[in-house]
Parts: sequence; C-alpha cells; structure tokens
Amino acid sequence: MNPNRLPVRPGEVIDRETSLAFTWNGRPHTGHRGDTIASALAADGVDVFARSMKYKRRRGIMTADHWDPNLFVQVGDEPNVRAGSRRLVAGMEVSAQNVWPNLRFDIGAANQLVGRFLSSGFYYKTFMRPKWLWHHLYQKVLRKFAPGGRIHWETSTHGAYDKRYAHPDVLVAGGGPAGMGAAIAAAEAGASVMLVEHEPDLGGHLRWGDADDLAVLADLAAAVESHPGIEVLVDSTVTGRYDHNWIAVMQRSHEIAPERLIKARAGSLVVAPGLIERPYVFAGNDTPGVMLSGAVRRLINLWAVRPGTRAVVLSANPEGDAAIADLEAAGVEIVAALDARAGEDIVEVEGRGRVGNVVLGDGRTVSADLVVIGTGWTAPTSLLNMAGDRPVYDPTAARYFPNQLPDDVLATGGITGNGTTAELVEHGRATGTLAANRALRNRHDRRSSTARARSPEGPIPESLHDTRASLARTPHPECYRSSSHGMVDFSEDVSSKDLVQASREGFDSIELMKRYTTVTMGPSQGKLETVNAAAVLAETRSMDMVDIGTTVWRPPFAPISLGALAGRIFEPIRRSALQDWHEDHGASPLLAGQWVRPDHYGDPVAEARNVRENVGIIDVTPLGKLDLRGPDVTKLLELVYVNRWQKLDVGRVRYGTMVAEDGVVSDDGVTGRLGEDHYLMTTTSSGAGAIWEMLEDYLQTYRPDWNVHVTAVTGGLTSINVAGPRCRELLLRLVEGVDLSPDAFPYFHVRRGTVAGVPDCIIWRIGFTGELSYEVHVPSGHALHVWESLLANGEDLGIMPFGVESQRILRLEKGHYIVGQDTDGLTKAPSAGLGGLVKLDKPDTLGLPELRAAYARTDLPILVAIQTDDPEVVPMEADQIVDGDSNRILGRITSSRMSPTLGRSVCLGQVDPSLAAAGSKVTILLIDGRRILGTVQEHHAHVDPEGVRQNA
Amino acid sequence: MARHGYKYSAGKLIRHGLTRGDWPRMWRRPEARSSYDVVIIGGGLHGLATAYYLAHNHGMTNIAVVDKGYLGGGGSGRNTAIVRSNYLTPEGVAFYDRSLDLYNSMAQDLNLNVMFSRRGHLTLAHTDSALRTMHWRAEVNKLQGIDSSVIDPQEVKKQAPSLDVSADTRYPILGALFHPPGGIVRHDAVVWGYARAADHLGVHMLQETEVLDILCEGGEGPDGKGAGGRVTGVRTSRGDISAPAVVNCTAGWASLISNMAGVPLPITTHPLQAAVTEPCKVFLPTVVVSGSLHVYVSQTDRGELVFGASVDPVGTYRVNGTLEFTEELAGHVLELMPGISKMRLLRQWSGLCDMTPDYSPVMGTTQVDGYFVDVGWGTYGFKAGPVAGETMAETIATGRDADLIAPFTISRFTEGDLVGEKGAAAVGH
Amino acid sequence: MIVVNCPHCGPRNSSDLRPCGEVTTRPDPATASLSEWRTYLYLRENPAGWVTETWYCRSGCRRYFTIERNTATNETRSSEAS
Amino acid sequence: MPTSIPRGYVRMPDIEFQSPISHGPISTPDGSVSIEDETSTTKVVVRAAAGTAAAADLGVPYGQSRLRADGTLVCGTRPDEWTLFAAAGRAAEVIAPVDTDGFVNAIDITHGRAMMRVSGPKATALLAKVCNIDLADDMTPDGAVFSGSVAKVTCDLLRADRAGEASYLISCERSFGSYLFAALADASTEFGASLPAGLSIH
Ligand SMILES: Cc1cc2nc3c(=O)[nH]c(=O)nc-3n(C[C@H](O)[C@H](O)[C@H](O)COP(=O)(O)OP(=O)(O)OC[C@H]3O[C@@H](n4cnc5c(N)ncnc54)[C@H](O)[C@@H]3O)c2cc1C
Ligand SMILES: NC(=O)c1ccc[n+]([C@@H]2O[C@H](COP(=O)([O-])OP(=O)(O)OC[C@H]3O[C@@H](n4cnc5c(N)ncnc54)[C@H](O)[C@@H]3O)[C@@H](O)[C@H]2O)c1
Ligand SMILES: Cc1cc2nc3c(=O)[nH]c(=O)nc-3n(C[C@H](O)[C@H](O)[C@H](O)COP(=O)(O)O)c2cc1C
Ligand SMILES: [Zn+2]
Repeated sequence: MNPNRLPVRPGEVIDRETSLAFTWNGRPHTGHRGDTIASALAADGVDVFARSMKYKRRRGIMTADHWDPNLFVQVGDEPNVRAGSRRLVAGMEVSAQNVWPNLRFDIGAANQLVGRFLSSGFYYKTFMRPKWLWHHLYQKVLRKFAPGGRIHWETSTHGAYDKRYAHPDVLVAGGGPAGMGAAIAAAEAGASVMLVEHEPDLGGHLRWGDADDLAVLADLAAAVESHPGIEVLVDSTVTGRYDHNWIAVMQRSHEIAPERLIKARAGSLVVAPGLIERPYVFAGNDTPGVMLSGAVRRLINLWAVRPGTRAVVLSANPEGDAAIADLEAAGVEIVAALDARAGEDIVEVEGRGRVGNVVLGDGRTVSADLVVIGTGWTAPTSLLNMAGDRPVYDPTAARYFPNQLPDDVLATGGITGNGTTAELVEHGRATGTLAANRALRNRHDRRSSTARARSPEGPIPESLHDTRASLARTPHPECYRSSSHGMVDFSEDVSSKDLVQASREGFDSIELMKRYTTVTMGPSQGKLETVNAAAVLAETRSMDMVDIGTTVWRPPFAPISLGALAGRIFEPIRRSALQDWHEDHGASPLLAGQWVRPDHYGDPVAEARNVRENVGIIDVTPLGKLDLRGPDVTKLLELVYVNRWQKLDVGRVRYGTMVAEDGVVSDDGVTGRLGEDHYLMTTTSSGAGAIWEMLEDYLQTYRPDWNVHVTAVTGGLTSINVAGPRCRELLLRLVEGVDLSPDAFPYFHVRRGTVAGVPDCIIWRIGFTGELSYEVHVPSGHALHVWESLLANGEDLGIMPFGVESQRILRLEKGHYIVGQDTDGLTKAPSAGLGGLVKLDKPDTLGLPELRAAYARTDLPILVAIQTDDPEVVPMEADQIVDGDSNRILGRITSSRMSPTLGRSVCLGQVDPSLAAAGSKVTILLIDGRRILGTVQEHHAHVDPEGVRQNA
Repeated sequence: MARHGYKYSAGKLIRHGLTRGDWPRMWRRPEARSSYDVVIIGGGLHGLATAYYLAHNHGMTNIAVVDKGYLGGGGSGRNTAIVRSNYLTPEGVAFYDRSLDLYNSMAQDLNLNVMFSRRGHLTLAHTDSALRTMHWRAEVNKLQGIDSSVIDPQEVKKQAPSLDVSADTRYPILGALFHPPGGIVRHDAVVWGYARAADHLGVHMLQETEVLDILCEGGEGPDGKGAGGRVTGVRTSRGDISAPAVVNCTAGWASLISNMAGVPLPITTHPLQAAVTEPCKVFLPTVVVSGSLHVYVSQTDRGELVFGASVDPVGTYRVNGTLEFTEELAGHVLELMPGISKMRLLRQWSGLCDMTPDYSPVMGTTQVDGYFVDVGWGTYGFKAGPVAGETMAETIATGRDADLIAPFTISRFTEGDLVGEKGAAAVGH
Repeated sequence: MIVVNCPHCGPRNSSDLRPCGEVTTRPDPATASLSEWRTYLYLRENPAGWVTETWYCRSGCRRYFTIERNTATNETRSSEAS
Repeated sequence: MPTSIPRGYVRMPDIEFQSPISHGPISTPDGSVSIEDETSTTKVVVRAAAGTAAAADLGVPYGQSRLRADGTLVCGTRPDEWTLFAAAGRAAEVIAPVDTDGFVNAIDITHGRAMMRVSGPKATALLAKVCNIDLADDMTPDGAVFSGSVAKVTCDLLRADRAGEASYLISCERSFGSYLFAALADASTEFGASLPAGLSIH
C-alpha cells in the first residue's frame, strides 16, 4: 500500500489505526484519518495532481497546504477543493479537474508548443478580424479554456448553512506560538478571547518542528484549552477585517454546516498569521517534485510521507536548513545542499511528470526527483491592509512589515519580525496584554454609553501605550529569481518573462501589470507571488522594491463558499391574522413586499361581480395604519398632506395625498379623526414603513415642539373591507352601538363599535371599490372570529370573500389610481389629476414650492381614464400611447382590465396634456404591433362617476 | 484608426512569437507641458475617451489627461462591465444605443480586442409591478428600434438554465426583460484601447499626478471661482498647468473637483461593490440581473462569476468593502441559483459611484466658462463611456452642448426637469 | 459594517440604523425661491472628510440624531465634539 | 376644548384570543433551550414626555425594567416610552392608573405585537445566531431592555431570567410573529430541537 509512508514520526497527525478508502480518478486508494487528500495520494506515490491553467503543464505538490496552487481537485460535486488541506473522508470521489480527456494526456498541453505566441494579453491583440468570427468562434473557444472544476448546479442545493454573531474583547487570528501567547495573556488580563486557527490544530509552525517545538506547543495548547476565557476555533479562518473591527471568521467542519460564518465585533484584533513561504523563480520551477521547504517538512513530520528519494535543496534560512535535517531523517538522499546565502543557485529543472535533472548555478547538472526551495517569505499582511495599513518592504529582511496600524489592530509573531520560540511567545504575550487593555477600555466606554448595560465599576483600564519590544528583523537575502525565467503565478500560469514584457509595453506599475498579465488574480491572490512579481517589476524598471508597492489585498483571506456567506436565508414574511384562513380556503398567495395576501379564491371576476351585486369581504390588513395622538396632529396632517385638515370634525374621515419635498406623489390614504386628539392614518401597504419614519423625522427634527405620538398599529388592527350593496344589511346583524343608517353614518365618516361581539372596532365608511362599503378594523386577536361571523351571517346575502385581483378590477372601474402604478418617479401632484385637492395657499406643506411650480406648468403629463374604441381589446399595462403612425411617445396605459360591470375594457393612462381633454382620441400601440384608438373619458371613474353607489 | 500607431494582428503575434522581440509600448510616460488646450481630470474611460475623440474627431491634440493614480484605477478598472441600451426613457435609449454602436466596432476602431461579448442581458421580474415596468421598457425600446422584449419563465430557463424558475420560491421568476445585444466587455481593454489610441494621436497621459485645485478668475466666489467666472488651469501635485478648458471626468470624486471650481453638484458618493468567485467551467451564458434582489451576475470567459449589487447605503469615499455586501449577495444569488452554493467567493472589491437624484449623468457646459463636467455616472457609466467621450468632445470643441446630452445638463436641477430613469436603474445594470 | 454611536442606545451596527445624509436646512417653503428650494433638494457638499449627518435609529430607539463622520476613514464622533 | 386622553380598548370580549403563532412550545430534549408563545400577555405602551408625572411614576430609565408590586413588568423600551407587560386580559387595569397629566398616552398594543420567550442555558447562544446585539452579562444583564433586529425583524427584547437561567422575552409586530417563531425554532435545531411538521422559515 502506501509506498511513501514513513515509520511513525513524533508529531504526526495521522491515525494509523484507521484506513479510509477513496478514489482518485476512479482508482481506489486508502489513507488515514488525519491525512489530507494530497498527503494520502503522495503516500501512495502520486506525483501529478493537476494541469496548469493556460499551458496545461503537469503540476504536483508545492506547498502542501491550503494555499497550494497545484492541488485543486474535484470532490464529488464540489469543484476547486484544496487537496493540500482538505482532510480525507472515507468514500471521497476525488478527481483531477479541468483536464481533457484526462490528467495523463491532456490535449490542451499542445498550448505549450505555441506558448511563445500566447504571451500576456495576446488575446487583446488578435481575434479582431473578421469581426463576426469573434462572436461565433473565437470567444466560444476561449470560454472552453476556462479553468476550474465543474459546478453541478442541476443537482446541488443550498444546504444547511448557518451563522452566528460574537463579541469577543480580543480576537486572535493565528494559533502559532505568538497567537497562543497573545490569547493566553489577553485572557489573563480579563478579556474574553476568540482564538482562530486556520489549520485543524493549534501550534502553527511548531507542529512540524523538533522535539523542543513540540514540547512548547503542548504546554501552550494546554494553557489555551484550559483557560475559560478563551474560545478556540480550529480549522477556521479569519477571512476579513472590516471597518470598526467587524471580523469575518469562517469555521469549517462544524457539525451543523460544512462552513459557518461567524461575525465578530472585536474590541481588539491581534493578527498573528506567521509567514507564507514563497516560491523561487527559475526554469521548470513548476515541475512536480519542486517543493518549498515547508511542504517537505509538513509531509514528513505531519503525515509521515517521504516526499522523494533524491533531493536538491536550495536554502536561504534556518527553516530551509531544518528541511535538510528532516529529509535526512526520512531517508532522503541529499544530492546537493545549496546555500543561497553563499550565492549558490539553481538554474533549471528538467523533467515532465517529475523532476529529473537539475542544472545548478555552478554549471553542474545533477539527477534528482525532489527539489526543495527555502528562499524566503511573503508576509500575509492581508488583514492589516484591510485595516488600512500599507505595509512597507524592508530590503534587509526581504519582506513586508506592518507600518501604521489603528489602535484596535495589533500584529505579532513572524509577521512583525524573527525570534526564538520563546521570543515569539513573549511578543505574543505582550501584544495580548496590550490588546486586552485596549479592548477592556473600549468595553468600559461601551458599557457607559449603552442604556441597557450595567454601569462599569472599578477603575478605567489604562496602559494603552505600546511598550512592546520589537522582534528582530533578521537579515535575509533577497532571493526571488535565478538567472533563468520561470513561473511567478502558478494559478494563472504567468511567468517572469510575461511580467517583463508587460512592463515594457507600458504596464509598468504593479496594478497595471496585474491587470494585463493577471498575476495575483488567481486563487492564490498574491499569497505566493506578490514579492516575486514586485521584484521582477523593480528589476525591469531599475527601481527599489520599496517604491513598487504591492497590489491591493482584499477579502476574503481564504475563499469562502457562497453557501456559508448566505447562511440561513432570512426573508421575513408578514401574515395577517386571517392568512391561514385564506390559504385553507383556496386563496392563491400573492407576495406583496413582505406580505403574503390572497390574490383570489379561484375566480377573481366572479368575486368582483359579487361585490357589485351582493356583498364581499376582503382582508386589507397590510394597509399601513398609524395611530396619531396629541394636540398637534392637525398641524402634522397639514404639513404632510397636500390638502386641508383643519376642519375635520371628530367622527369624520378624509382622503389625502402626500408628495415628497420634490413635489412627486409619494403616498395616499385616508385619515380619520377618532377623538379630539386622536386620529388613525392609513397609508399604502408598501409605503407604511417609510411614511412612519417620515412622520417621525419631521416631528423630531423639524417640529420638535409639536406634541404628537405616532404608534404603528398595522398588524394589531386587522382590516376587513365589507363592500357591496348588501353590506349594510350584513353589518346591521353584527354591529352593536353604532347607528348604521345612511344619515347617521354617512360616507367618509368613522365610528367605533362592537362587531360580532368584539368591542373597540373602528368602522369607517370608505372604499376603494366604489361600492357602498365599510372598512372594519378589528383588534387582531379577535379578527378571525369577526371574519367568520361575517361569512356566516352573510350567507343568505350571497357573501363571498374577494382577493386583491378583484379589488384591482373594482378600483379601476371606479377610477381610483394606485401610487407607484398609475404614478411614477416623476409624477407631480397635477399630473395625478389631484386638481383642487391641492392647497397651494397653505403656509407649509411638503414640496410646496415644487407644487406651485408644477401648477404653473402646462407641459406635464396628466392621468386620465381611457376607453378603447373596440370594447373587446384590453391593452396591456404599460402599452405606449403614440402619435398616430409615428414612433413619438405621448403617454402610456398605466392600468387596464376587462370590466365585468361594463363588459368592456377600461384603462387609466398618463397622456401628454394635448390629449387630456375628455373626448380626445389616443393611439395605443399594442404588444402585437397593432395601433388602436381609445377615447379619453370625462371622469377617472368608468363606473358610477357620481358616486351614487358608494354614497347609498 | 490612430495615425501613427503600431498595428496589432495575428501576423504580428506570430512574428513576435518567433523573434521574441519586444512589443512597442502602448503609451508613453511623457513629461508634462506647462500648458495645454484642454486638461481632462480623470484617466478613466470617460477622460480617455473624451481625449481620444477630441483628437480623432476634432483634431485637438494638445491635451493632457491627468490622473492621481494609474490609468483606469477608478470605476473604469473595477466595474462589472455590463453594457446594454434598454433604458426606460427615449432620451436614455438614444444615448446608450449610440454607445453600444461604438462598442460594437471598437475592437476594429481602436485596433485592440475589447472582447465585447454580446451574450444577451436578462432582467428578471419577481413581481407584477416589475413585469409591468419591463413591458414599459420593452415597448419604449421597440419604438426606438432596440431589440428588447419580455419573455416568460420557460424562455428564461432556456437562456440561463441554472436559474430556478419554479413558482414556489420566495422570489419567483415571473418573467424577464430580454435584451440580446447587451453583454459584457473586457473593461480594462477599453481603457487601454482609448489610452493607446489617444497616445498615438499625441495626447499626454500624466499618471500619478493629482489635481489639487482648479484655477479660475472672474467668478462670484472666492478666488474668482463660481458662476460667471472662467477657468485658467489646474494646480497639480507636480505643479501648475494652464489651460482654457478643464474637464471633470472624476466620477466618484466629482464633487471634490467641482467644488474646486465653485460649481456644487447634485451628487453624493457611494461605494458600489462587486465580487468574483473562483473559476469554474462555464455554465452561465447570459448576464442575469434581478432588481428586486439587488444582484446581478455574469460569468467571464475565464469562468469566474462576477457579481454586483446596488450601491451601499452609507455614503463614503472608503473602498474597503463590507461583509454584509457579500452576505446579501450570496443569499440573493442562491435564491436565484440554489445549485451553486459550493462555489467560493474569491475576492470582493469596491469602487466609488457619483450618484445623482435621478440616476442620470450631469454633462456639458457649466456656469463657469471653460469648466466642463462629465460626471454623475453612478453605477452605469461604463456602458456610456464611448458616447460620453464622443459627445463631450463635441461639446468642448464647439462650446455648445451636444444634442444627445441636452437632457443631461446641470440646468435640469434648476429647472426641475429630472430624467425618469430612477425606477428602472435602481440596480442599474 | 461600521459602528454608529446612538446617543440613546450606545454603539450599534450601522445596519440597525438608516443613514439620512448630510444635515441640510429646510428653507421656509412660504418664502423660499425655487432656486433656494432646489439647492436644498439637490446640491450636496459631499466632502471627503468630516461631515455632519443625520441617522435614524431604525431598529433601536427610533430617534433621529446627528453625528460627525469622516467619509475618508469612516471614523465617527459625536456632533457636539467640534 | 377639553383634552381627552384616549383609553384604548377597555373591554375584552369572551371571544378566544388568537395568537399568530400556531405551534406549541419548542424545546430541546436536554432542556438547553425552549421557545414559548406568550403573545396573549397584556402589553401597554405608555408614551410620556420627560417631566410628566407618568414618567416619574414608571420610574425606570430607558434600557431597564422593573417588576411592579402589582405584578406588572415595566420596561423602558425607548426614550420617553415604556412598555408594560401584565397577565392576559388586564389592559384596562394597566392603563387606568397611568397619570395622564401633561402629554401622555397609554395605548393597548396587546393585539399589535406577537411575543415569545426563549429560555435555557443555551438561550443566549441561540439568540446570538440571529441577533447582532452583545448579550454578555455586563452588556445585557438580567432586566436589560433593548430593541434590535432578530432574524431581520425589528423586535423589542427584555432579558428576564427565570430561576437563574437566561431567558428573553421577544416581541415583534404581530404579522411577523409566525415567521419569527419559525426562525427561532430553526435556530434551535443546532441545540437539538426537532421542528414540528409545517414549521419553516420560508
Ligand atoms: C463595482 C462597480 C461596478 C460597476 N458596474 C458597471 C457596469 O456593469 N456597467 C456600467 O455601465 N457601469 C458600471 N459601473 C460604473 C462605472 O464603472 C463608472 O460609472 C465609470 O467607470 C466611470 O468612468 P469615469 O471614467 O467617469 O471615472 P473613473 O474610471 O472612476 O475615473 C475617474 C478617475 O479620476 C481620477 N481622479 C479622481 N480625483 C482626481 C484628482 N484630484 N486628480 C487627478 N485624478 C483624479 C481617479 O484616479 C480615477 O482614475 C460600476 C462601478 C463600480 C464601482
Ligand atoms: N518553520 C517554518 O516552516 C516556519 C513557518 C512559518 C514561520 N516560521 C517562523 O516562525 C515565526 C512565526 O511564528 P508565528 O506564531 O508568528 O506564526 P506561525 O506560522 O507559527 O503560526 C501562524 C498560524 O496562523 C494561522 N493563520 C494564518 N492566517 C490565518 C487566518 N487568517 N486565520 C486563522 N489562522 C491563520 C496559520 O495557519 C498558522 O498556524 C516566524 O519568525 C517565522 O520565521 C517558521
Ligand atoms: C470584471 C472583473 C473581473 C475580475 N476578476 C478578477 C479575478 O478573476 N481575480 C481577481 O483577483 N480579481 C478580479 N477582479 C478584481 C480586481 O482584482 C480588483 O479587485 C479590482 O479591479 C479593484 O481594484 P483593487 O482591488 O485594486 O482596488 C475582477 C474585476 C473585474 C472588474
Ligand atoms: Zn438608538
């Protein structure tokens, strides 16, 4: 079985007792629990995992971790799985992705032969002629070359994802020695701590270290785990730092979801991500068998995998040197140990499926199957950049360092300098203490300023100054490129030669170079290639690295699934107290904003007819309802409505229209005066929230001296419109305490009474349908009783419930417009046909100057009722009104229906003022291209313009 | 095409491949002159297109395009590259349709493949009222000869099979406005194409040069700025440059520049965010936009899904992005395509948008002589870039507002004649 | 998600509030000229720096209040601070 | 003209009160969390300007609560606004004693708000999945009153521990009630609750 598996290693993370079976490109393999997909396959002797994006070159293990650009595989229906970090699960079906026909033989590899013609941006320079071929051929071919795995959208679903919030005082990103030190010290200082480690275990680089490292690790981990103030999240990544320390943590392999997003508002963020080892640029540096020092150390020490048999090692630092020791311990022959600090170098690696020959800087060629590179680091400053820092390159240490961090973001560990493990822990501890003090100070302030919080006791936490001793910046040679050219961006197949060319073509700033060559734009996002790309540019332009800068790091630090970002999808739904009844009685649901409503119960035309002939009831609860109380309500109404409110007696109701400050119609509804200082305002369903906020705005910021209390009562009052010629007869059976006779309770009046035994119902005589109708507002806990009582008592009167669609028909017959349908974003009051309603002589009304200006104009469109000359033809809503046979637009149909009452089509429409006079002929362009004639009516109402029915 | 440019072709590609010879620079890094006939502030698409058309159509070549960063570093280099012309108002349709024409022949005109992918553009309707507005748009479009129609859910499914068109979702897809000529363009290539062509005609592109002030005389405000005055030049981080004409093409930063001339704008700056996923084999053929869900998505030729949304509610000049953008985005995309939950978001970014109250630009002459604006491009200025450049060039060369931009001049805010694109353009792609 | 300090509730996520933009002064509609009115309606300073703006504590105390925010950095401070 | 102070709905009928929540309590087998419907609780909102006798009588500042001797729970739900909770059907008794001198209004909102209670050792963890407010003991102690978004619905919340165990009363606009209950129930599955048939957040 596993031919490359070594005997037991002291720090190994595999469980040799388990055997997990899985397949790779259809063939069976096994591994152990604790293996990654890559370690298991490497143990089984697999060298080639993928083909590169553009040239389809064979690729093998390079970093053996999450960032390995060569280890993207398909696992079942999941594309782009990182084989370098995804832990093996029994039964996994793993395959190479983006290869055709297969990994061994990929036709696309022919691109290597013509590679010299496919330099950066080649596609910008060709495929232009003939023009039609671009659309019909070239583009289709390019799209076939898109990299990546396959998403199985046909069968996949949005599964069980989840999120949560957290409020740690200190959040530590990175569980290496520095991060663990910081977490412990912060917790000791009294802070609540969240420690987040990307890998499945704490320890950082100590995990693949020597016995001393493992001992320190064990101590630190024990201290972390046992402190109650620290919440440890392993196999979790801090993916983003947003303004005010709003921090995204992606937790993988939580039992309830494959990925869970934690949104943390941290007092302080400690960034302790260590360093990322960077590749070295030379010809053949992407050949399978060329690995970074960290990769071989991890393979050997974590998974007991022998990475090769004969190795050439190029080292520029102690970690590279340590790799030599690990290789020897694993029985790997060291063919050549090259010291980059002494100028020793690798020029080229030859070999296709695996390293074969290695050409050295001194001209020798040696044979080997493994090349190990330990030439330096990229500082993962991503989270710091997101916090506003612009890290600065230090040529001495040959990497980027934090520069100016906000007080609530602190860096520690390898990202800030070098040190012994003890020094790293010590720096971490000092950082943790400082972070805790700052966070506790912040917590103190928050408690003082938060009404619900317990007032802070004890002294205000102090010592907010940074007195930490810095870690050393050990000199490191600036190794990035040998004398040959090679890959810089492995995910994007961008070579140093491409970068040089781009710079010479004018793409000579790092950002332009990025966009032209796509360097740093692949899944690696610069983690491996930033330093090398900047160095190539510096070399080409003969500039200092310091002046080149870097591309912008952006979230997420590690890619995160759309499922995890979405989490549970919360889409609040509002239901009236009657909605269950509607659904139980066959109502088809209509989603209107957040509300579900009954659209109809099967036959909207029959429902509408029944309202005209007998009696119908409709649930209009979503109507916005605001309870207004106080001595200054009248003033408020005068301000927000275009019409007058001063003379509204108690017991009366009035219709009002609102415009915004720009004169555009914004909402409408009726408001009734229930008591001397008590009113009930209704708004459109969709406008309810905005109108409430608008009233509060004017009351709080414009007229704070007015005494008005606004209370939203929309859901508390279930609104039932009882409409039709027999509705009074029905209500007489159920209403107590109100004289329903037409004289005692005329149109546009309001009463309070008991309906079906339910007291405190508000009843007003208004209606959208144009029929005799009462709108009953019932305390919602009793609404179902009232609704059912109405139905039971109205049976002999022919009662039927009706839905929103019938109401739309009925209101159109009556010519009532709907704000937002018959009006639009430019409709000013005169266009809506409000005419005399608007009072321009009020001292103050919203939008008053615009209203005055609008009334002075003669060119604004006007809303009119239109009937088609052919009564059978119902134009579609939004059909255009045009100028005869020409294409000039003179208006549009805003509402249209077949009227059951009139047996003909009826419309409302906005027309050019030249067409607004009653009797004007308009040309309506139908969707099928026909042009038909319609006639502008005298009144908006097609049915009962005199209002005989509603006033009955 | 440019007068003395180096011409790209398949033949050249082969020749360079064989000889491994260097390609010539696309544009130079010139030394600034002390005066130009026109100084254009902003080296984005609009500034560069204006410069190109001034030089190409009007023979004015003593022009500088000044940018504080790199070419295309503003909205032009970070937009989701959607182009279309199915606007709601006749004036909008006419304007954007001209732009689409220019895009259509751009690769040949500029001799750079901008990879215009006319893949079709779908705007989904989830409500009756959205369907009605779409029908409205389709009818207006048809009257102006634009290919645009409302299609039913089955047809939607044909155009974009990964969409869930079943009726029982929270936001059922009731239909869509389908606009076959719409699509996406390689946004960077458009910037580079104009830059290269303008450079060949002699235009100076001054990168990493920040405008700190606009120099004026005779105006009613302090330092001779404001109404009634005239422009004399600009002060930059690399010294003063005199010019009788200064053009503001700075999009998200437009207010800052305009305030320097004493011309306040009806603009607030809001970030607009976007994101890409890791690449994945191509499965989404069209551009899909959902106004109700505030999201739009297309798949590039490289296999990434590119997402956008509506502008952030909190106005700011900070472009570091927010987490809630990606959360909302993912939630909404998955409502439309539940099958892609395993795709991973690779990068999010943000750019500044100069939002006007009526979702339409502010263009043309101003109350300060020689100071021109081409701003207010909000979330839709990429598709307008070519026509804006063409019409602004005409306006600057003639001193009169070009016909196509008459509805968009700043005077509409004093006259109260706003443009009616707001409803249709709220998620303006 | 920035934090906005509501003077009543304390620090809250901005998603709990609604930003209402630069503080403007509503001219007296009875006397304002159209041009004054439209300046109020449309023109904004839109600075990159400190601006006094109104927020509405929508999910909290339902109060409108003003704060100062630096639009270049999103730092905030109470509007009395300056 | 005399200013009458509206009294709200004074008489409760004998008709059964209907809650928008049609499911019984949800709990985990280990008792770590439970969710109960308490919509029938009497809820009265009192709006009283600072300096009025009513404000002084109510006696708790915004953000805090107290249990009155008569069993009414008085919560400072907003500046100048209190919400009073009492046993079902007691609106009239709660409203009657409110001192109406000055600009004061007392309104029965029992029918307008759905209310549920989440309690148990995992109650805080459950709420932290759907509410962005810091629920640590010092930021949100027992008795704390606050408003915030819960699963995207604006709610008034009160931390009212029971027998030393964390417990929260959550009230929202009535029409959101069934959705909110479902959202909380859905969140509780992580702690072991199983959902009754027909309960879904969509
Ligand atoms: C995320 C996102 C997605 C978008 N998607 C689309 C889309 O799909 N379709 C579409 O049509 N539109 C889209 N847009 C809008 C579009 O990108 C912009 O409207 C358009 O790019 C504006 O181009 P511009 O040339 O006017 O400005 P920009 O490209 O922003 O250029 C302005 C330039 O001015 C420079 N500048 C600013 N201040 C100064 C100064 N003081 N001195 C010197 N230079 C200065 C800046 O550096 C910048 O380069 C999107 C925008 C964003 C942010
Ligand atoms: N021997 C090696 O291979 C090696 C590797 C790296 C660093 N070092 C040395 O060790 C020192 C670094 O110690 P340290 O404690 O700073 O780092 P470390 O490398 O020991 O630990 C950092 C830990 O942070 C985790 N991490 C990184 N980004 C993260 C994120 N966004 N979210 C969650 N976790 C994240 C990593 O997985 C890692 O375990 C440096 O001086 C360096 O020279 C050695
Ligand atoms: C259409 C489009 C596609 C993009 N695709 C990628 C991509 O595949 N990989 C990537 O890293 N960035 C991609 N980007 C984003 C850029 O890297 C970058 O974030 C954006 O241009 C903004 O610049 P900034 O992040 O430097 O501020 C894309 C941007 C656009 C507009
Ligand atoms: Zn508040």
